[in-house]
Amino acid sequence: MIVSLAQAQGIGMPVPASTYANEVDWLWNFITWVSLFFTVLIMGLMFYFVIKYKRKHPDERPHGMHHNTALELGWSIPPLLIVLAIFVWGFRGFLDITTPPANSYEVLVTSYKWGWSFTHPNGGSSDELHIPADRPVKLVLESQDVIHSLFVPAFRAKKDCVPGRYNEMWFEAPWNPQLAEVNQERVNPEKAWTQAPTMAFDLYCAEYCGTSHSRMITMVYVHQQESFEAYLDDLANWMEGMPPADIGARLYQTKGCIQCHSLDGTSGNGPTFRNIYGTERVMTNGERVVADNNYLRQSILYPNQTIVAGYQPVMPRINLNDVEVAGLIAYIKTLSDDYTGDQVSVDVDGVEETEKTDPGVEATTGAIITAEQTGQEQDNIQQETPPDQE
Amino acid sequence: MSVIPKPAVTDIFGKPVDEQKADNYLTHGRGILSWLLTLDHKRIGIMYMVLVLAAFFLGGVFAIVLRTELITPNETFFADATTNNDFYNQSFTLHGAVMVFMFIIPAIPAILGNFMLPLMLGAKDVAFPRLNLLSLYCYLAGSAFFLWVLGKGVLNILFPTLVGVWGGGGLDTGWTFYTPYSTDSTTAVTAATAGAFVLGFSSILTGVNFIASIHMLRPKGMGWFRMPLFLWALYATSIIQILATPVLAITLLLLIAERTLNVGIFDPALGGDPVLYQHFFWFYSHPAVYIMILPAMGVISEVISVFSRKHIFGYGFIAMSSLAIAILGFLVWGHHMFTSGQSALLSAVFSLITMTVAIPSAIKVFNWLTTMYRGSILLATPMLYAIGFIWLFTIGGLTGVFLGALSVDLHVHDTYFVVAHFHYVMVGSTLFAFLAGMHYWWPKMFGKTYSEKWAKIGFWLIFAGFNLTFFIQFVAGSQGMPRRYATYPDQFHIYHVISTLGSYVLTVGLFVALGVWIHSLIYGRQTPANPWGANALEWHTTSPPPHHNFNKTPPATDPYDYSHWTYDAELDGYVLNEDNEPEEAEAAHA
Amino acid sequence: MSTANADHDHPAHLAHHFDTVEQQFDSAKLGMWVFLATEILMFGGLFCAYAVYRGNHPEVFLYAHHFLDTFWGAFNTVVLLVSSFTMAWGVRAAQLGQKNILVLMLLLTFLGGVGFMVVKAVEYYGKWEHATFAGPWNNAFFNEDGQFVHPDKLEDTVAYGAKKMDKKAHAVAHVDEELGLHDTDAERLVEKETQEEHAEQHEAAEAQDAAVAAAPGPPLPTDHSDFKPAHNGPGGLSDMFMEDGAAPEAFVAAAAASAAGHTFVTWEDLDNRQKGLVSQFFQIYFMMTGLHGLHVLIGMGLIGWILFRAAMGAFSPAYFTPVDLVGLYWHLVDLIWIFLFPLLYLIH
Amino acid sequence: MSVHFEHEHHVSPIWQLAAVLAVLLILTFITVAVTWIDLGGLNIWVALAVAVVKAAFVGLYFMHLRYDAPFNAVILIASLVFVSLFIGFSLIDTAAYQDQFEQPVISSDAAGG
Repeated sequence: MIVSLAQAQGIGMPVPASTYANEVDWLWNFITWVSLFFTVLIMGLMFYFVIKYKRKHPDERPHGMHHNTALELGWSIPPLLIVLAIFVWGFRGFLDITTPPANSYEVLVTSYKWGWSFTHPNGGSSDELHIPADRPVKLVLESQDVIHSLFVPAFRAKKDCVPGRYNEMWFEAPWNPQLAEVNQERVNPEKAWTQAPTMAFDLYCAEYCGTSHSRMITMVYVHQQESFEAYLDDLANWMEGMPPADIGARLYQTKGCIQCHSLDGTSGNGPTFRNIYGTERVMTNGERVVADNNYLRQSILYPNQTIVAGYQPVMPRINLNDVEVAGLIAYIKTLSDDYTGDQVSVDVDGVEETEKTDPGVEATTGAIITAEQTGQEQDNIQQETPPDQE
Repeated sequence: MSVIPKPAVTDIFGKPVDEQKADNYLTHGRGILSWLLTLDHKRIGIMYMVLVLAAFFLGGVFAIVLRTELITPNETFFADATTNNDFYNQSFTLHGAVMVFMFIIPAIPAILGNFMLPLMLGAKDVAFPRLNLLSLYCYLAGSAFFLWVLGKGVLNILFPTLVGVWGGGGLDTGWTFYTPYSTDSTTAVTAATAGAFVLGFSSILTGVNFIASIHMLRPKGMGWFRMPLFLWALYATSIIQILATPVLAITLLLLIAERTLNVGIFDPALGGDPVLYQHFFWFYSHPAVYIMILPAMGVISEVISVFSRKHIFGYGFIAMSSLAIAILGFLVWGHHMFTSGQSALLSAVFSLITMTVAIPSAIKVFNWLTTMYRGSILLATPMLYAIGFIWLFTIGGLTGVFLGALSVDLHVHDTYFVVAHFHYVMVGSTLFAFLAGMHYWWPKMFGKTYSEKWAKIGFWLIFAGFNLTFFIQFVAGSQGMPRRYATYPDQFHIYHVISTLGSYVLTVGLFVALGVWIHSLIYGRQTPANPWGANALEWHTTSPPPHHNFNKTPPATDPYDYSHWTYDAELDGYVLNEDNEPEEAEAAHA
Repeated sequence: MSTANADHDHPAHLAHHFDTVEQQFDSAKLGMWVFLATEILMFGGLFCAYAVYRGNHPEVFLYAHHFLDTFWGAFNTVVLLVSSFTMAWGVRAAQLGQKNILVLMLLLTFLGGVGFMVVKAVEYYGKWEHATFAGPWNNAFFNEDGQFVHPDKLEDTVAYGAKKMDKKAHAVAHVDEELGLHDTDAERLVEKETQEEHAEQHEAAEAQDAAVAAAPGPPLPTDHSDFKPAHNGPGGLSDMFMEDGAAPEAFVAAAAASAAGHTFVTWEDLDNRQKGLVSQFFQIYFMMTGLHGLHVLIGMGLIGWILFRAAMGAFSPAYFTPVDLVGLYWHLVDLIWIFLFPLLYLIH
Repeated sequence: MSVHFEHEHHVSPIWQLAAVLAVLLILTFITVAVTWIDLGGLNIWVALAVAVVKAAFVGLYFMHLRYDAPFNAVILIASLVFVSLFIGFSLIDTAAYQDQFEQPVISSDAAGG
């Protein structure tokens, strides 16, 4: 029976998809059966007594024992032993779940209101978690603002992302062909890895974190080794040869901008991106600023320095390099109704001479890099260069 | 409806009390001030009842709002996602905060405890009547803070420009006020925490009063082990109230300081530790769960024994298990933090102690069952609620074992499994015990009968509605549905639809119960002194009790010995055999 | 049971629900002790916060506690101990019915409370002067001479921090420097606050800060790194009781002595992150002493009340419950200070 | 009644109160003096031990616990036990994850390569 239980999926739980999920499910089922036994016992006795000993006359004087120590011990000690056993199994499972193996593949998880960023050792990052199958994966969790919690039900794995501190979790997803399928939505004929089957699981934020807590959902994709490596290459090099506006369009999706900044003119937690380029913005302090390249760059890199009137300073800082910032600015430009499509690259020197409107705001001393330069910047894509030191 | 002649007030021997002496606490003193300034524990209990039931209504409104929001997987009320989600977040936060701080913690101790504790002791009042009144006003003041928070929130929605005038309203932190979210929230967190702080004082004062009363006011002949078990439960509750609530007070004070004074104890940017807040909070709030459940267990011990007409089984074990739960309850707070990165050693200790708390709870359930064994069971409304309690508490308690087991908890923590679990314990158990107690002591409190038929209909609606609402949430939680989600993936839709429909049934049932009470107050007939044949001292006086509780202090006897009471069909109640209690009989005739 | 009451021998102060005076007295005392337990738990929370913060940042506490004056801390300890003694004597006098002694002792106790609060007020005022006050008023600025400078006089100095700068941004900036991430929010705030003529100075200062943070070895000296705590700045309390000496030079000497064995943390020993956290010591200090001071004030109010009643002759050997209870409360306030004093003033 | 009453309560002699005060003052001096010598990590424990002794004197004599109903002392001790429990558990936990604060993270290493 124990053997069969160990293979079983937890009653009412999703299909287990990590190495330790079976251990959890085994204990889960054990507790379920024990609970069921006691529930049936208690309910059964109760209903039996209610029917059998129904009051027939209001003056009945039933007599019986008032106490019996042997009986008390009899129904205290067996449950105590059962719960102690449950504790021991639970603790052993807990140690397995909380102790990452030494050779784990590491991913840095940055959580923020309201999204995820998964950074791989090669520097590439994404808002979805892609991991290799049959290999322990260790996640190092950090939070930029409040407490979040990374939860993958299929893995039975959950850990809080606590600001100011690095928590760790790990899991290993064995390859299960029955769960794997090709994600048709992302198939790209030029990229072989998009046509390989993956196992896809939901990933939730489980610790309440504010307005869009319930939208802080993403996916875990488990790849076989080959397609995972292809994915990693693509992740690190996807910007190569891409026009900045396209880079920005993709970053808009993957860096979480989409959570708060709409494209259709409606305002969310942040202002819409539609038609903001070149328009005058009113700040909370009454200052009026034209949304030029400098303003946008500053607002992206130092989001809470100046706030447009009517909004809260809630935007997290997002790690972006200069290429990425330039891409986002280029993308925002395309969202203006009067965008003509003739400007592809942003040249910072020209901008500074022609569009600098507010000398008081020294937005940047660094250069915004033109699209032509992007290729040379690929090597240190994740290494941020502080603008002040240039 | 035919006019029934008003039956006379009768004493414990079934003899009519003459009109001159029939003065009761309700008619003793007239005018609003005789209520507002009263030191009478019974009147304070009644005022608590009105206020706490109003709070229950308020919390219930939020419950319906949030369940209705969840009837669709996407935004239900407002097209704009931000508005909609904020609205939902504020609803569940206020639902939790109002229900926990304003309803369920004071429900049984402040209403039934206040009313019954001195009566059960054969005393004239609690030890410190003035503190008792102060506690009521603390409750009122704390509640006023929450109404302010709520009013601000509503007005801000109606007139958005007001936000610029007086800042954010409402509350969106969850009732747990976790930092750093609560530190940065723009809603009225400071006012809400101040409210909870003041409500804490109300709770502390009640605890101080009960401990001193039980220690000092027990009559001769009532040793510690001859007290009714409800008093043991209240005593254990009071220990928690005085030892845990001050920590909540300082926690909230530190949180207010974080928001206003740049104190950084819980703020990682200032070298603090947000997880420390969770230690602080749960050091109070886990024992607070036992503040809710222990008095409930006390009520059930009384009701089960009386309606089985049989001496409670295992008195000593039930009494001591209350104390054991109170003490052990302080040592398990860390089981709320298994996923926070808490040290593995500490997690193991907390898990182990959590497991052991299951044992005193199991002892109580088995003792209640054994009390019913070979009893004479009458399925009156209070007994129905008590049986419902055992049912729901068994489920709530056993699902607690899932949550206490470390590896399993990692999966179900912060999912609907937890939501279902604590609703089974808090609502299923405490609310049912509260309703059991209300129906059990109603004739004593108001001297009026209520409609058994409609009260039972109310019970079945509440019971069915409750299980419909919450049992399905266990399944949703095992599937991985995280809690506090305004929107959710489609695969959870069916669970939420069932749950929401169940909550409507539950609501209808609660209104039926309320209707029964209101009907009873208006049309109810005079009840005898002891309609159920119970023997605790509160039944040794007229219904409702006189201003000074007892015209003559009754001698303390075994509260679970029912052999001296005989059924009187004319009164539809029990009368004391004069032969068996010559002393009391003599006193009554004097 | 209640046979005797209401008829005869029923003292006026015996409430109707008690049978005897003893029962009432014991109930009141029990209730008071239970209440004191809640006070202990409440302060326990603060002590826990203190312990955890100090455990996490011991250097910050070691450094910052030098801004508290041990002499006045000890002085206040003695004041409270003596007032506890007079209170205990007052209870004795009440028990024995010595009305005049009771009034005198209560008066002395009350004056003890006044003395304690006056010293506290002077200490708080010193913190205010040095901009190390509670809350948003805690904004420590240092000039080249290592003296605190009030924010109002900031124009004349090169500030280490920034005028009215958000403490959080400040601390976060330093974290980032530690990690080599270089967020410049804080610097930018500085830029916005100060005018263009200061810009060059600031850039120089920032560059130096950055250099300090980036340097792998010991921090490079900067223009503000020779800061020393000033016990005796303007508005300071005493320069005769401090074992650390009256002047920054003496402090340096003490620091040198510390190299021989004493644990002594100076400004230079703190990294940028820790410097940003120094203000937290004061926040905790004000939380703890503030709540304690509030209790002293409440205790003084209660003593004033029973002093009035005692003068009216309300107490007798048969009825002195309020004196006894207020005494218990006052002793508890004393007890808490007994722990606060070494934890805040005597950090070693 | 009042005659009976006086026997119920302990009246502290003045010499006893004065002696306790003297002890408390001496202990205050000791606790300050101890900071003049360096005992390493021991200093805080010495300071706390002295504080506990002082507190015990205040409790036993000024607050009459020595002569009072024992239950009052039980209340005091219980509250102290729960405070130490609270502080102890919290410290055990926060001390256990000290090394997780402000750690360099993998991405910065990886990005450098």
